[in-house]
Amino acid sequence: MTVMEQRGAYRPSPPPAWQPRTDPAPLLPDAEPHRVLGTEAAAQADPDLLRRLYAELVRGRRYNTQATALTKQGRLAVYPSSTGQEACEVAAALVLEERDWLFPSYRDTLAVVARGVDPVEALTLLRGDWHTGYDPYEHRVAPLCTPLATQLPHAVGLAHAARLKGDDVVALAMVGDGGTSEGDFHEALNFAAVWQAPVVFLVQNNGFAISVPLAKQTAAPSLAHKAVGYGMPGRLVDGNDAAAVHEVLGDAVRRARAGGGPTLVEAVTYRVEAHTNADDATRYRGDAEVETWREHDPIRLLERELTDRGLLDEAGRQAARDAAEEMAAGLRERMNQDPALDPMDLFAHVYAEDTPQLREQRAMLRAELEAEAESEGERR
Amino acid sequence: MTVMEQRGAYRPSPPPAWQPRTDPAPLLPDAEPHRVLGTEAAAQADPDLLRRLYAELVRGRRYNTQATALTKQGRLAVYPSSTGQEACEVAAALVLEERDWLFPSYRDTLAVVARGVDPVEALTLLRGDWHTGYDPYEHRVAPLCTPLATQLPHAVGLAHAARLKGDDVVALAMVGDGGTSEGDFHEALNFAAVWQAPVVFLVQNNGFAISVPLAKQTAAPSLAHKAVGYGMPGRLVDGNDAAAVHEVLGDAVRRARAGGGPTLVEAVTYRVEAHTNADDATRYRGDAEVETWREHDPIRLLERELTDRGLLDEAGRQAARDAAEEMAAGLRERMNQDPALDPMDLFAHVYAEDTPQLREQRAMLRAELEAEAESEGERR
Amino acid sequence: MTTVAVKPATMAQALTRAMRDAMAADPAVHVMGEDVGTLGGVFRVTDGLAKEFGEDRCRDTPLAEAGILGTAVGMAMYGLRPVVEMQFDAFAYPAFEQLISHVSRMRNRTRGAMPLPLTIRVPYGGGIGGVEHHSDSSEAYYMATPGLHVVTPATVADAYGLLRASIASDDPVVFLEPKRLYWSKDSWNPEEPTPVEPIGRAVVRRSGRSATLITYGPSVPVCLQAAEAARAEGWDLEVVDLRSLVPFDDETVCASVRRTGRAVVVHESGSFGGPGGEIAARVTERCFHHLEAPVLRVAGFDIPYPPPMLERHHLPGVDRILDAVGRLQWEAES
Amino acid sequence: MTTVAVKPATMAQALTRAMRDAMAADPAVHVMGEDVGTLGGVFRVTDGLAKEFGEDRCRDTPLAEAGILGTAVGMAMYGLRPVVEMQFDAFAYPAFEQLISHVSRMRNRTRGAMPLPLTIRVPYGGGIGGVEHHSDSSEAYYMATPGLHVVTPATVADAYGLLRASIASDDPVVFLEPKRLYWSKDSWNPEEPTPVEPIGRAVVRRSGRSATLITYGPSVPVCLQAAEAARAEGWDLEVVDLRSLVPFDDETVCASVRRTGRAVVVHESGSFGGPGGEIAARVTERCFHHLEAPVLRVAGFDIPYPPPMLERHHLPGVDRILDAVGRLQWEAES
Ligand SMILES: Cc1ncc(C[n+]2csc(CCOP(=O)(O)OP(=O)(O)O)c2C)c(N)n1
Ligand SMILES: Cc1ncc(C[n+]2csc(CCOP(=O)(O)OP(=O)(O)O)c2C)c(N)n1
Ligand SMILES: [Mg+2]
Ligand SMILES: [Mg+2]
Repeated sequence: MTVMEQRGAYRPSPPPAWQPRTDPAPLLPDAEPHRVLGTEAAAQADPDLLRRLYAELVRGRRYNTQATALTKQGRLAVYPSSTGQEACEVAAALVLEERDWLFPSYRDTLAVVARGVDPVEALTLLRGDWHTGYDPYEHRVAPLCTPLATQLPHAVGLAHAARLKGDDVVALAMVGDGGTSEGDFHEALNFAAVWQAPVVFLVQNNGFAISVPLAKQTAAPSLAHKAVGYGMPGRLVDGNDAAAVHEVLGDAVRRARAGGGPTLVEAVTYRVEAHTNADDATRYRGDAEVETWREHDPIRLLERELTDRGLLDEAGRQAARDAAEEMAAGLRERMNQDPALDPMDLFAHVYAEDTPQLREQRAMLRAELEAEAESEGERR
Repeated sequence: MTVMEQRGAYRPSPPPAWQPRTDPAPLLPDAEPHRVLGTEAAAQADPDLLRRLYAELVRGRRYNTQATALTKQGRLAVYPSSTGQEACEVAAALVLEERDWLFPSYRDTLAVVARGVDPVEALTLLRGDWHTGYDPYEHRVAPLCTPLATQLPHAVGLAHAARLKGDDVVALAMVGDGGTSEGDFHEALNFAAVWQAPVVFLVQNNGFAISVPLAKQTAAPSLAHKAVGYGMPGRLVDGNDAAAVHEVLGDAVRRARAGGGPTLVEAVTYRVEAHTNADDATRYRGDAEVETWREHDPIRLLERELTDRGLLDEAGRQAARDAAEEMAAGLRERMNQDPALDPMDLFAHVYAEDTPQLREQRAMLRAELEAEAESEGERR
Repeated sequence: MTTVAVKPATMAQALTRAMRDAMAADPAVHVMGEDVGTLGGVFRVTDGLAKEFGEDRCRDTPLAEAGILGTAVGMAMYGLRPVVEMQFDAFAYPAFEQLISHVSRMRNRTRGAMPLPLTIRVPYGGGIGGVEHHSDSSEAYYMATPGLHVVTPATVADAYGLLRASIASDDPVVFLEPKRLYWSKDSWNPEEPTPVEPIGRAVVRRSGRSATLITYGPSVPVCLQAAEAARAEGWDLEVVDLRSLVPFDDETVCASVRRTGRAVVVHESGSFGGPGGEIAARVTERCFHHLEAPVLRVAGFDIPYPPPMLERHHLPGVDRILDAVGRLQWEAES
Repeated sequence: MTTVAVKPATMAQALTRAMRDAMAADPAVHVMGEDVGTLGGVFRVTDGLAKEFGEDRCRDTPLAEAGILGTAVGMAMYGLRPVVEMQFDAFAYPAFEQLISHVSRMRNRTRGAMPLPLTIRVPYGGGIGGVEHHSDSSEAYYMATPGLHVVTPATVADAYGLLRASIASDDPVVFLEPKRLYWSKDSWNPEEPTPVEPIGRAVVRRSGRSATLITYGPSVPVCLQAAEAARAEGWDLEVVDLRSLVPFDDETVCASVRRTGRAVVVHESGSFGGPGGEIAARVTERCFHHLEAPVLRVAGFDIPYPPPMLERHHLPGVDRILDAVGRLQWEAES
């Protein structure tokens, strides 16, 4: 007779309130990032989708190089390039319906443009004539967000509000690997899970937060493993495989729309360029690492797949390049024009109505500008 | 020949930077909270430890009821009772070495007292004559922390500093289930894991954050499941089983001390009393739930184990009760004395040295107090 | 006008009523925060709202202030009018980044396309015997953040009127509730609520000719008491209740100071870098030649808020106000 | 005294040198923040420190400002002297709760038992063409928080001296670095660093008799320029560089204003609720009968910091300062 058996009534029972509410197993990501291109799964992928992704990737790459060129010409104050990350940027935009919302981070102008926002308006922030250059309601794209991870709770709140109103709207929010360390990331994911809000969180793990490599950012098996701690599924995907990213995000969006709650997607990718044009990446990483990633370039992967399957020939490639060049030319031309500036705009949108204090300051600036104009007039 | 085989060189390879650095499996908590009392494992437990835990639990319970009584007598401004949670409070204190540090949350005066801090000093905050009533360096107990989860990064920083200095000091930080929702919880755990700091995080999941039940706080399978997202082990323990809590915390402390990094421990317990004496728990929960937990009372569980094993008889029980009564009587007596107050202390510790501004304000208060004393003198 | 028997009501009740009426009038109004639902808030200010309007309209959130304010921003983006409760002044600090970087700027950032009609209720100030972190006066932080309105009632009627106005505002409002006035009573008829006050108008609570006490929130009753006590010294004090720190009612304040020629600003918040500096400076800029003495300040000391047993020495009381009035260079006049 | 050839150095270099010397002198000094290690900081102010002192002494942290400051608190508890870098002013906001609820109060909470010798470096202010959230002037928040010192250099030599003093201080110091002066040069010899300045002393940068410009940080050079330009108008302006906002050097400031009888406070931060209100109010309290005119303020507008292409209209410049000087009621004198 064991000790236990002797004890009669005294049997350990779980603490009464102990009810694991979620089975953790299905929430955990696979050990390897999900891939489609170059695998059996690619055969199932919709050829039209693949071609569309290809065209957008080529355009996206061209957009990145054009924007970087604009910084050299002094037409942009700064540009954080998403070169090498175009698969994530493009898939995030394409996976959404019209009525859905995109919450981009500061690096995601490409996703914003891919969603339909005018490229010049998308670059307004980085040109410096205003902050958000587009009307967020026109394409349902929240302002490009610079304070890292702070846009994530906004996405949760918006998705939650939509659900309360009975609209089947999904919000997709983008954040970097570095951004996952912020408290706002944690709070947003927790609220989303508790409220079962229709949100998809896309973490672009591009290996660096400016100079800080992932190993100094987290000790987790993967960033997707954070999901289980909130009670939502975590998914790991090869972020340079546009078809895979589109598929994983698509599943998450559908799940969210159907009332299944939020998903955390980690896309493993790489920031091929420096942090911004102002950064010197050689201070913290070697060329060799960058080179291994060029091998794994998102355009190259998709091009190979399409070519192998006979879905793309040289004419098709040329057509994509031509479209991209046309976009770039238009962008160049429009960005070379000086934006119209009115200093009085400083006061235009601080409040719905000026406070008496702002009225005084407005009058002061107006007087200054008039005096300036006058003295310039005199000089002429 | 499959599609894959036809493709020759084109084989999917994982994205180059993809190296899962931690095996997630050992980080995940068991499905059921760990228990010792009433199980086979109890036979292995050190009888002296069990008897010591028992004496401390009885004392701890008495301390809780005494402190609550002091609020009714107007001797404490407020008291958040840890009745029902004594196993966690006591084990957290007992598991540490002298050189270790305890980082208590506002509910944890009992742990502070169990660690050796004078009970009156530990209650200073709640009596209202000063904030922290004890010298944190005397027993290496950080100030009782009211802003939830904000003490967790302190524990990480302290443990990290100790390690940098070559001291084998461990920090144990306590937080509630509600506190795990705060951004500071997230940031602290992440820093701890990245730095491999010798910290143990003890979450007392007592089912409520004031009126908010766990289900509105998190959708996670358990709070311990959050650990994997930081790359540290998560452990789940029956928080009313003092032997189990002591064992799990002890393992975590040893692991931390040996350089193995941080651990997250979730102790499932229950707040039997209202949030504080000022709270009315009937507004948000029924008696039935409370009753099921009284069945699972930490003192009762341990008493039964000790009795069954012949380690405790009525004399022993009486001795524990007597010691507890003695502590309570002493506490009552000392708390019934008005604390010595000097209003000039307001300025004593704002800076190492008064600013000129504070010197002026100090002079003003001194003059006011003198005038007050004078006019009182006149009246007499 | 009907003459209904007017029963005394507390400020807390008036605030509850304001939310209730706002929720009834506009389905976009949503209340959220820690313990605001089932419990009705730790001060019971949201009592009954979850019951009447359902959990979706009055929601207990997880315990995370940045998350609360951040999700409220998202809800406002989608057309709701969230009313957020911060449980205590000091527990609003974790939400500062959301407040400063987003709430205060969203309209501006988006050229007016994305206004945020958000009300953030913050119980503030001391005098309730609270332990540390429960009695801060944080209005200086909010005042220094362009894009926010900062409003604080001192009477039961204003509590209703100003909260309705704040919820109706298309701009974010930090609504500061003086904790120690929650249970102050006034003959205010909840069945016939006072009109919604426009934000930005100060009010003269007591007329006087000798000097002006400029104050707000929890210090208004103290100033009124001081004005009564001052009669014994031969001073007839005017008391101006600002009601709104942003926008600031220069007109009412300066009209009073020009009349009296002397002024003292009174608040609980610390003096250095506190609201009083701004107020004294702007009054002086505008009324310099009317001033017989510098505008003085009676405020909390420049120290962390003290423990309950010492708070009475910190808080500006009648004596300290009268001392300041006494320093307004009366000899200079004669 | 030796006469070494003095080469021009930038403020950024002086700051780096101050940290280097402090780290060499005291093994307790640890530098931490985002990108401060391998990269040397986005402004290169920590350049070379990780290399010289190792990663343990100059550490790249995860990207989480509350975590950075919160762990620094714990490190200070254990006897270290952390020097924390916040990457930009606006990115210090997530750390506000740690700053207000712990950093500023720990000494007070523990009756002096647990002081926190912490330096928090915050690059602040505009004029560098930064996009939103990169040009805030957040000093008003810090000034309103008792328990903190708030220090800001305007010259290369002060950058060194004041940072050394801040790191040596047993109290927490918010050390505000004017971004647009990082590359300002001065003949400062890094091999023979200027003495460590005590915190809390303002300095007269230019003597004058007509009026006093009270200023600090990025606005000091602008005020000196304005003083030069004012000569053409017949004004001889004195310029006081505060160097430390907390503690505030009433003595130096008031001595100057009593001499000149007129004053303008100049800063980039917004006017309403900004530092200027406090400064004007306290100067007026102390110098009322010496004042020929109210103390005026020239400050940033009360708006969110504007986009780069419009920032010049926001920042207080020479003309705006001279306009204010012109409003100092000169007729009243004659
Ligand atoms: C709250 C906050 N802290 C710091 C910064 C400064 N900063 C801008 S980008 C960046 C790195 C971001 O890294 P990650 O999140 O990985 O995004 P990535 O740049 O790789 O796209 C930092 C530290 C910021 N924008 N916001
Ligand atoms: C940052 C912060 N927000 C809010 C509060 C107010 N508050 C005090 S205790 C409490 C509930 C805490 O719940 P939990 O963390 O589960 O600890 P427990 O009370 O159950 O021990 C709240 C909301 C606080 N102290 N700090
Ligand atoms: Mg990154
Ligand atoms: Mg709890």
